[in-house]
Amino acid sequence: MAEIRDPLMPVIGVITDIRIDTPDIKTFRVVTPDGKKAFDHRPGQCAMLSIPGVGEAMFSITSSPTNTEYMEFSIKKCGCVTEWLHQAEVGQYVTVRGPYGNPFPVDDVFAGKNLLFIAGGVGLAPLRSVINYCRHYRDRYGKIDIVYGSRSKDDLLDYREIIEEWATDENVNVHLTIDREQEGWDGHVGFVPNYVKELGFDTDKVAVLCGPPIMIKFTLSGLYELGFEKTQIYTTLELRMKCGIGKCGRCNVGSKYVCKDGPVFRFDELDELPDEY
Amino acid sequence: MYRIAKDSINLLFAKIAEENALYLPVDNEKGSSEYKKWEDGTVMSEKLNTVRSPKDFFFPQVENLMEFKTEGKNIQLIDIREDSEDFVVFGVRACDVKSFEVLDNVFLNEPVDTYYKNRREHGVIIALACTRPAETCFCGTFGIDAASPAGDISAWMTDDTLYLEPNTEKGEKIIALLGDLVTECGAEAVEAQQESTRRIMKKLPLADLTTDAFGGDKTEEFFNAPEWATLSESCLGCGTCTFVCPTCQCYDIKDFNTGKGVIRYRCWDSCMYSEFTRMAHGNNRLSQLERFRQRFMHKLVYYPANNDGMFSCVGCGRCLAKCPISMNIVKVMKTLGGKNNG
Amino acid sequence: MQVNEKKPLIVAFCCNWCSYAGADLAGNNRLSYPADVKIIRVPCSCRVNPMFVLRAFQRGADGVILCGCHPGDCHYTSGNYYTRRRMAMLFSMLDYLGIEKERTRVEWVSAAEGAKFAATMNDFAQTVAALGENKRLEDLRCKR
Amino acid sequence: MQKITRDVLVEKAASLLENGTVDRVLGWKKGEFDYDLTPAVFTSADDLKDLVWNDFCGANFSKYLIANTKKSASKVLVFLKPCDTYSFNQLLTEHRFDREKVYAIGIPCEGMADISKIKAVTGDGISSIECGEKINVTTIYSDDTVSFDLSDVMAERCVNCKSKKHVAYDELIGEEGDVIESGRFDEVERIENMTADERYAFWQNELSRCIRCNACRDVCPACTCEKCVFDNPNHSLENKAPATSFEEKMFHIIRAFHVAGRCTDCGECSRVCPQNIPLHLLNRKFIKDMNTHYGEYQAGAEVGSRAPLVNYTTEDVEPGDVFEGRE
Repeated sequence: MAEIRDPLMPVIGVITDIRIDTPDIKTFRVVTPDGKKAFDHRPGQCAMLSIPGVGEAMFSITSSPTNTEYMEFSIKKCGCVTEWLHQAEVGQYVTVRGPYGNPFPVDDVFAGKNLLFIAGGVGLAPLRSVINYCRHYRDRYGKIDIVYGSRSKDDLLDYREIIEEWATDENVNVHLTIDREQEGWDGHVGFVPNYVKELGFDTDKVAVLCGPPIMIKFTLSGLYELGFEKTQIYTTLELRMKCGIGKCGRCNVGSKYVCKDGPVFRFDELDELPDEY
Repeated sequence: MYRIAKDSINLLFAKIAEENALYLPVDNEKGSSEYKKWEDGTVMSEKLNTVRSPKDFFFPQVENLMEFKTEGKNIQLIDIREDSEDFVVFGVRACDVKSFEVLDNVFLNEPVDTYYKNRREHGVIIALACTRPAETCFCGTFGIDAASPAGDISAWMTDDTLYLEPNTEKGEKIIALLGDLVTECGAEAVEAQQESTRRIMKKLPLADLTTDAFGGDKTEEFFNAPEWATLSESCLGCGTCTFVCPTCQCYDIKDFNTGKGVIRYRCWDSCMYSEFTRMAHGNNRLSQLERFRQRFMHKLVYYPANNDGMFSCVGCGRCLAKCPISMNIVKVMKTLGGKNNG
Repeated sequence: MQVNEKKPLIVAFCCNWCSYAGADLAGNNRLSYPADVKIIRVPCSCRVNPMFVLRAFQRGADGVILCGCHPGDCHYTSGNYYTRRRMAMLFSMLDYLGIEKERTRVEWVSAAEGAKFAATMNDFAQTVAALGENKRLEDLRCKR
Repeated sequence: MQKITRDVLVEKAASLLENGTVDRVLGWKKGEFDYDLTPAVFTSADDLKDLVWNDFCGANFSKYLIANTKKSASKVLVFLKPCDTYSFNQLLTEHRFDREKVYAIGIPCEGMADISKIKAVTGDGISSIECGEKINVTTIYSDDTVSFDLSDVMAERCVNCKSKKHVAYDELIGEEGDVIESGRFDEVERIENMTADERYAFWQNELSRCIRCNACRDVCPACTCEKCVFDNPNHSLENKAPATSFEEKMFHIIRAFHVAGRCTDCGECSRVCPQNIPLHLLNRKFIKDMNTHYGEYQAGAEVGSRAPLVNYTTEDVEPGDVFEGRE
């Protein structure tokens, strides 16, 4: 009995670093107590983090799979578990299980293509692992464009990494925008969907979208205007999840379970699902 | 096929109980029956079926998964899984036997749920053929023959005799355990009973109900059907249908702080409940219409899409009998799929 | 945790204005009452929701006692009058379910009645001890 | 048998829909069998062909008024049995719906039948039930018809009916009845007179069958909280399953307590319980206690009355004295 690990059984993790990204987002670094990475994952996959007695919740793994030392989770304060995590300190034990879901098709569909990443707010979290994965295997991909927007410059996630690493990479173009004018910001001001249209990308790319539903909706129509097809655009979904293995029924939309069959979907696949996500 | 006289059935129960925990339906004072552990003197119910389905045996309403001890910032995980007892469930009806198959498709699919698997491996099902189906029965709709139940052993009870036919290795083992208590016999009496039951099944009010209109490819056809509004109009949003249903398998995982540690347990949950899909960020099924639709779409469309057309309903009729407002899958099938053709 | 020779655990909900001060006075006057009486201070006895009482039993209490200002003396004018009705109904219901009625009690203790507080607690602890462990409103998960 | 016929109700509903007084009618809709009626909304004269009024119209529509008055552009027609009118008033007392948006028709009720009592005699396999002078039942297993008097198979709550009087309506069909001496507390007294051990065993046995489906709560016209405390994940009390015998008890004690003083004793909780737990005996215990100690009070008898638990006198009984005269 005991030798078979149950998929619901987590491993113990310990928080070794907490980075304050924005006023409501912190990034947590998690390893096992003996200092190892808890498990391998693919870009876009998720993991269940929990604090016994507080609850368990699904988060995307924001660190790249190429990072073999630890995992990172960028977490926005918005519910019980996240609020608890935000007041946790370095050295706090948590439990973690995963990886769950299907990753982005980085090794087949994305290979050799130009990539366009579009994110809003904490929506950058799931894309960060893909972006860094693609940066790591730079020669496997074409040009990379990143459009990232947030409410204000203080709400930009991973700002330092974006400026210092991503923006300085050859063949990576970073386009940042914030919603409203702000002192000390001389970059673009405006919502992501409009910015994407302004930038006017060629359709020779695969686009990956993540952000609040309203942003997704308008960015999508912007991409269609630019001539993108649904089959070129990917996103990652978020729904209530408990088991993470497609059994508890919570994230069931149509015949799909977001935790198992998602969270990465291509927009033409989403079209086949009932509009309930 | 084997036989034992009906008035010796207690000897059979006692023999099985020697090596297994034996559960069977027993009448309660409220006029319904429920599964109870057999002990000397327990009388088996003559009722058609229990209010609670036997899914509890493999997927109990509440099940502790693991424990945590916390001390300061440290957390210790304790695996509390134990080997299940060997048990035998006697008197499971054909519909409920089929429901285990529905549950197997969920829990035994990769990644395998070891809690469920453990119980499944240690459980032996002795299925009992029906002779007096109720008006709420419609197992035939799902291709189930009430007169010929599956299970590890199929059993038939006539006025004076119990007939047993092992179907699996586990079943053979039980027969071997029974030894001299049972004697080999022909199947004539069983066949006669089957014929009679099947005749009755044809007379049931829901005998003509079919699933022809439903299946895995019907999402588009039914999802936006206007009928959902009227069907769900008076749904209370309670979980009766879900909890008496032998195939409903949604669950919640929760933590209970005992003061000395944390028990992580899982319990049945219902897609009919308002907070089933509630997240910190919002809820993707806000109205009862959406939640009601989810339950039936799952049974009639989504589940078949993932399981080679098998429906997630076995026609046991419990929801027909127990829904506080008498709204049920039959009414849904008839409304959406046309009067006779579900 | 020691299971053998278990002393009864008693939860006492005390209103901030009278009974908690009464408990204080009992302490100041060196009046002894059992250490297994765990006092929970509440702003007013009417703050005590029936669920508080049940939860105390779930978490291992063997007896639950509510102390508030004497009727008429409530700091909030009428809070304890509501308490009186609520607890009368709740206790009657618990009794109806077969839970020993001696396990629950309401006592009015003013800030000046340190002696009464100690006497009440001693008496209640004795009564509960005589009943033994709370079995009928226990949650086995909390007892391991 | 019921004193008025279905046709009277349909005619009435049709004319009120026709002249625009109401745009929604709440009524019982025919089911698959003759006893499984579903509460439904009828919006046209054509719909009304499925409206049923017989001995199985147990459902109380008062709670449905909360949602339906919000959906209605004019008024909602609701048929109220005497016991339903108490719930109706109680909901008005709590300002749960707009009285102006309701057209209430009081209809007399002779009590409702309980299908399980019929099945206890006939067995399963019912093929037809005719409600007339007698309730005539046929099954697929016999060519004979079994006839019942309504009184023989009456639902438990109706056996102890407290009132045949309508306390609220815009229009009354049929004759008005009276509040009746029902003996509804007899069973409560019987339990009270048991020893503590017997009472404990009794309730332990009953409540252990609870599957926490919440049907009792969701059907209850007094349980109208937007968010129930037992559903609130931010509350440590949220529990979805009776994990231990404690939780079974806690749920039912707290639920009964939450509706104490507001429960009109309509009996819907016991009617819908899939496990036949006599939940009304918990509510009645509170009603009886409140009557004994704080004076006779019937929730819903009039709009705006003050329930005993939100009231007090300086002379109230002490909590320790409620047991007086009991073992």
